[in-house]
Amino acid sequence: MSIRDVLSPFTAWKNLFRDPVTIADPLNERPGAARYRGFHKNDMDKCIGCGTCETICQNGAIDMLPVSGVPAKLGDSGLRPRIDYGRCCWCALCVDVCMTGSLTMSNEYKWVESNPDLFRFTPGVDKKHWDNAELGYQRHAEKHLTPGERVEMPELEPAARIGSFTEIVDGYSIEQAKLEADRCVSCGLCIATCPAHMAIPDYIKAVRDGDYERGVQLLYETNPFSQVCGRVCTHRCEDSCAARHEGDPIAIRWLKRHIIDQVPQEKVLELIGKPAAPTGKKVAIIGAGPAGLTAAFDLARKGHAVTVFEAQAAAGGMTRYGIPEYRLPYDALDKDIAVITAMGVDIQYNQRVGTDIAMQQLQSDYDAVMLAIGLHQGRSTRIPGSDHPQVRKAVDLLRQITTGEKIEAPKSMVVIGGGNVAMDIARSMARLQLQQHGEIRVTLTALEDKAHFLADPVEIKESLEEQINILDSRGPQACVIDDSGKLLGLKTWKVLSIFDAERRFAPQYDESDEQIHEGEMVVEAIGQMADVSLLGNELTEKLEWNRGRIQIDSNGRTSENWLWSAGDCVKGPDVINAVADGHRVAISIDSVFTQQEAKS
Amino acid sequence: MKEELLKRMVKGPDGVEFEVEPLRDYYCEAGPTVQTPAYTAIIEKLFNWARSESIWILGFGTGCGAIEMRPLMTPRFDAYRYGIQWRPTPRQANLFVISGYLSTKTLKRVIRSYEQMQSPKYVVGLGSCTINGGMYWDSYNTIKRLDDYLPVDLYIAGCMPRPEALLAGFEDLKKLIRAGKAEGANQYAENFEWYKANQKSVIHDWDMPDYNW
Amino acid sequence: MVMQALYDTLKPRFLLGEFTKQRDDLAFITVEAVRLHALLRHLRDQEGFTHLVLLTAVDWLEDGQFQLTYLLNNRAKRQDVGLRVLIARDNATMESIHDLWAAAATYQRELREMFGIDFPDSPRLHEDFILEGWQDIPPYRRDFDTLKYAQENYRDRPGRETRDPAQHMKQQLYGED
Amino acid sequence: MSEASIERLKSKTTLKDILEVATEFERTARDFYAALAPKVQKNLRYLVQELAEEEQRHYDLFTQMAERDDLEQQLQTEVERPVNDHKFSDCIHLPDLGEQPDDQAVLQYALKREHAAMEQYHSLAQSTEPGAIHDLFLYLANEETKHKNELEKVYYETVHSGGV
Amino acid sequence: MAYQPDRSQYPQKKADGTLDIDLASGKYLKLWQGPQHPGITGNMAIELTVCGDEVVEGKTHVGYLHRGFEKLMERRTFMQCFPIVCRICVPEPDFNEYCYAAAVEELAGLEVPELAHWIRTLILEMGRINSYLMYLGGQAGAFGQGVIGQWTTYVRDLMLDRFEELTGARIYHMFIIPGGVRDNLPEGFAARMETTLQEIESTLGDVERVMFHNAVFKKRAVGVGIIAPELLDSYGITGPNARAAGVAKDVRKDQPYLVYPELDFEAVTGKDSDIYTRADVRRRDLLLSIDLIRQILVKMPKSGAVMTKLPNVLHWKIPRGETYIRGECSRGEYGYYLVTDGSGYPRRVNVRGPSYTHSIALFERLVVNANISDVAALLVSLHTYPPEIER
Repeated sequence: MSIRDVLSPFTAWKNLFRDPVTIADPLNERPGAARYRGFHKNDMDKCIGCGTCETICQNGAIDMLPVSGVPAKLGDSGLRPRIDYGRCCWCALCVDVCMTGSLTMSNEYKWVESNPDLFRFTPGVDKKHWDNAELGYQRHAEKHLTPGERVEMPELEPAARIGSFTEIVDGYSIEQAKLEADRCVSCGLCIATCPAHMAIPDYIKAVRDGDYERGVQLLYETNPFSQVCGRVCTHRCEDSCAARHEGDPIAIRWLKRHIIDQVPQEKVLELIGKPAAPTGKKVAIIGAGPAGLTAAFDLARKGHAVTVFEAQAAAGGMTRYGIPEYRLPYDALDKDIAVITAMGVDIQYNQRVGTDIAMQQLQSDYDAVMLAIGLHQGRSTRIPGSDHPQVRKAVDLLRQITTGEKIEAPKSMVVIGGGNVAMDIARSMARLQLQQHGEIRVTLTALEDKAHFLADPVEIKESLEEQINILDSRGPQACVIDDSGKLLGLKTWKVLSIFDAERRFAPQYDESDEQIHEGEMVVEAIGQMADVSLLGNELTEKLEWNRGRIQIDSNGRTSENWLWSAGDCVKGPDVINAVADGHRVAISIDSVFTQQEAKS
Repeated sequence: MKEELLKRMVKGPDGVEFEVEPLRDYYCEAGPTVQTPAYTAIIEKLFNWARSESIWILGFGTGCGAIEMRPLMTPRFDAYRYGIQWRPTPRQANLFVISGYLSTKTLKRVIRSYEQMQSPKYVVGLGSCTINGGMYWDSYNTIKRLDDYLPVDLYIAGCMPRPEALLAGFEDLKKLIRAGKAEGANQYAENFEWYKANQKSVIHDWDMPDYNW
Repeated sequence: MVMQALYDTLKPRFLLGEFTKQRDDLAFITVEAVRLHALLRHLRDQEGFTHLVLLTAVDWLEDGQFQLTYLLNNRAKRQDVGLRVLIARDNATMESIHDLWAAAATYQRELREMFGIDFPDSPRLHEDFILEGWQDIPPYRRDFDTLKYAQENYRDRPGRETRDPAQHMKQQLYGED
Repeated sequence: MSEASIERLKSKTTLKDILEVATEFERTARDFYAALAPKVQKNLRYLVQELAEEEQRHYDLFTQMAERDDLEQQLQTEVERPVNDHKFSDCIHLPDLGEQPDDQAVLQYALKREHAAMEQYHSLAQSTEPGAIHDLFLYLANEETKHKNELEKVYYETVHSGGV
Repeated sequence: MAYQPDRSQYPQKKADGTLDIDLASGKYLKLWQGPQHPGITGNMAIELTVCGDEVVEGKTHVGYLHRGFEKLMERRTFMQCFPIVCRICVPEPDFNEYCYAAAVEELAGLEVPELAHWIRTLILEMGRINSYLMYLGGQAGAFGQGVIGQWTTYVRDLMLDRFEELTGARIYHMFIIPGGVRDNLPEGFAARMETTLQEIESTLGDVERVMFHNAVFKKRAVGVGIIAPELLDSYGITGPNARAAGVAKDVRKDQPYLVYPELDFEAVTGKDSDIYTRADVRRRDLLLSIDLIRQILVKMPKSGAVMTKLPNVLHWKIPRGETYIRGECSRGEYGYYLVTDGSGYPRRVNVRGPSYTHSIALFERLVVNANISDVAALLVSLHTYPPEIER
């Protein structure tokens, strides 16, 4: 201790001559920093109500509630997060995990209330003065709390697949499937979009848990066509997937396939269990496609005797006769059908109703009849020359390929159409061309521009890989035939625009941009229709119709109380819709039976 | 119950033995009473103005939020210029800032401190924890709603609220006081039984008198 | 490597159990309760593990066991070793080590209060430590449900409700199905 | 429609004549669809019935038009015969769609008719001076265009559904 | 002249080793400090038994801030635990974030980008500065020197401004997230940090002149509260408390983590192990932190990833395992013991805060025979934060 220790403290006096450090107006002069995690904001237009913010909140601070003016719609639950500031800790995990980036934070931080109940508020709905704050916390671009990239599906290389009808897609390995399933946030937005309302988040969880048996049980609750839908479902659920906003949607379809791939057929049968005791009721189903067989499966499990009349030699409908083997191998389809027949469903093959057996007879012999005949007639453009014998319809050709009929592949050909059927026939014929001629010369012309193709993007990508020459925005005008009557190709005009303001078809052509695409064969793949001639004139007149299709109620029942109808023939083409319809019809028929029992 | 709180015989310095029963002998068991304005409206207004301009905070940082009171006591934010200061003892304080979560163990001390404060007195709850449990909503050891146990005049949102937010809260409290709406102490007296029952339902070792000012 | 060598040396003498290398400078060794005290003394006095980093417990409810973890640090060699001792969960009792490290008494007091593990002869073991007036089972035990306790003892602010997006969409979009 | 009325359209013509021919155009179409409706399968009947209704609407429109006072003085105005009115007049011929035409055939026929009518009125509008008559033709052209567009959409939606 | 107390009146020890204190004898008085803050130590209580103005026995009472973190974490997913851990220590929360994140990353097998390591180190050193500034104010305050606290709290607030612009919050930063850190440094951060560091250095100069070269402070702090070096191991003493006793215990040097191997520094030590030396070690350690921050800002990469790819955190499962992660916080060794069982939730988390041993076993030993007026200063000199004791 020295004299210095006595004097040194007095240096503090120098602060007398210093400017004060006090903030003059701390209430207004201190905005939060640019990254400040202040009060929440929510962009109502971007929010999809997936509730992931609620899931991650460790404080249970977030509730998902409906708000007026935001109806539920596909891909948007209509719910919006309400935050309890009696729970929040401003950690911003909700902002980080937000699938759409709608939830952010302002840099505002002052909020005083006497009434504590006012601290529950719905950002974006309850107007706050910080709603338009420019500064505040936003998610860092790199930071993803859920992985955005889909696990690539392993598939055959174009060179390896192109010469044969071997299935292209390998299916996920267990590790790959787990990784893909891990990406799911289990919000359940997809369920409403799936026509069959499959328990998608639950079966994806089964994949995560490796509990494939539970997965199979969940699949069969809503869909007996797991092999089929696991491969060729139109997977519109993936359009509603919350992960879509963050990156790729979850590969829901592939995960479904993965589940069914993991469980042996005998185990599947064991998991489904035996059908109920016979009820004595008889049901006739016309058409062994997805709709008919789904209903057959459901009804058979309830103990009803089901007979399915199928015009072709094998079951599956369009899934067999329309979808090429490289997308859906026949043995996979056979597995699904085997489970259905194992429930006691009797399928009568090569029985064409209307020809081999009359509708009236079905009406009198069975307690209920279901019509699920699909769309097996191809539409024609009816442009000049379209009646030439080398102008063919895609569905007819595909059917021939399936039945194994010998098809002389033309050396060059043109396909009209931009849907999946067009891709199917183009790729199938390309395979035949390669087998028969050693080279591929297939031109595909579509009305739509590439952005609006009806076909699945993957189909387009794979078609291009398989050397299909895809020309978009071409309107077919005539099939060109030379004087000797030989088909030379297809004449098209450039399509300037395809849709009107209401997004309805209204093609505008540029007649000056005319092309002739060379082809010994022209295949029309522009659309299909149902062949309802089996109904006969009398029944056709009796039935109520709705714009060309049999009129049905929400349960699939027609105006005739003994007849139900479902699937493509009443709803248009879509396998998962057909399955959903099949369920509805089965429930309806069964409840009618129950009512009949109750009365008698 | 702690040994020193038990009824026992004590020998005084003069050698005389006598019995003490601390809980009865050392505390007053009379409950709080409602204070009605005893003056004319204009005087009451003047008093309220005076009260609002002398907010004396009990220096008892009950939880995390206390750390943001320190900047207020120091030059940068300098709450003293607003008539706000911190006091070391409840007897000199009229505002209790509950700075966040309250463990049941602290709640017991908070109740004692609050009851020792002189009326009119005010309570401000800081942050989520005082409103609805905050991030300790599922904890076995913290209360979830401060207003179950003490009358709360104001809440300030945040976890934790910044010094500026606290100042905003104190400014709002002044307005309440001036408007004659900060009636927490009277509310406590009026609903004393209810508060006491709530307090006792979570403080399992209640070893103090019901009211001990 | 160093840790493995130490383990190999001590294994026969203290009948050591499983060895788990976590990092180059951290390994865990399972040891029987009766040999713990001697092993600790040996590690402290002979092997340079003079610093008791922590003493805590893990409740393996499913196995009916508590795992006591004694974490020791050898500053000179930059090594940590964690000793795992598994004891029965029922009437859990363990020898006290406050004679080796004075600070251990505090850890043991906490373990007694939060897990209900008894350490006979440990100073002030039965005084309240963190909790006050606690009447339920020790809260760190796995079978103590803190949320349930909180809901039974405290009241949440009313006015909260939530909807499941999938259920809500079902009700709004296809409920009649 | 009589040979004479077609003849009348061939050269310069009056507004009155044009309206008469147009009215006739709509009437024959209406009658044609009305007669066709019971013949087609029940599932397609809605399409033919809708076409008949639409033509009826147009027919009513023209009838009302001819009775309008403000047009009366102008009905005799001479109007240049449009260049492509042969297409229009062609359409007055009734087609042979067979006993049971399908939806595509009916739609194709209807489209062709509406297209011709649209072009006819457009040409007429172009060849008249701005004024009430010009506006009238524009109005008619617009009506037919709307109908044609609507039919086109129905056509594409029915035929070019694109497949699965 | 040294103080020579008359200890003839002292209590005898009973057979079980406890003191035979008969309160009824009138010789002893029970005196409680706390749980209102005694000094800057946070909510804890000291139950003193005094004889005259001398303490014969002291017992530390904790638990006033107990929220049951270790229990709550067992029912939160690995990511949900991230926001709550920082609450375990208010003045220096970042060590919780770092230790927890590092433990999770180790057991989950995640590699953190290099830039994140630098930013983590930067944040930890910034937090250390804040913690020491609070301590200095508290240590001076315990001896009645209120002005030091006024100064240090002001410059601490300047550092909070830097925290705010970097992390988006003042106190609970929630920035060191499992997988990395939340963001890179904002534009112009280094320059503003330099200004702040200079302000702090200038204030520390004032503190040195007014607090350390101060006859009153020296009279009160020199030779008081000596921790004998041989106590270190028995009482689990780490950090400045150990370094002031001449043992260079510093995890940053002993078992380096983050980017400390790339920084140039030596552990700060003292000799005398009294209150004064401990305060001085902390002051010099504070200066070291300022130097380290300068080194970091120069040496760190300027761009790069700050987060590694995480699995979906909503159902993130970590295989069975256990680990211990430690770091050198302003009070000593801070550590997280994490046990996982393959589920989506931690099986057990144990937080080792240095205050645990310092404020209970050690303090209860040091306080015996202390003068009542020195008790608060003694406790402050151990630099304890109660929430890390009871969690």
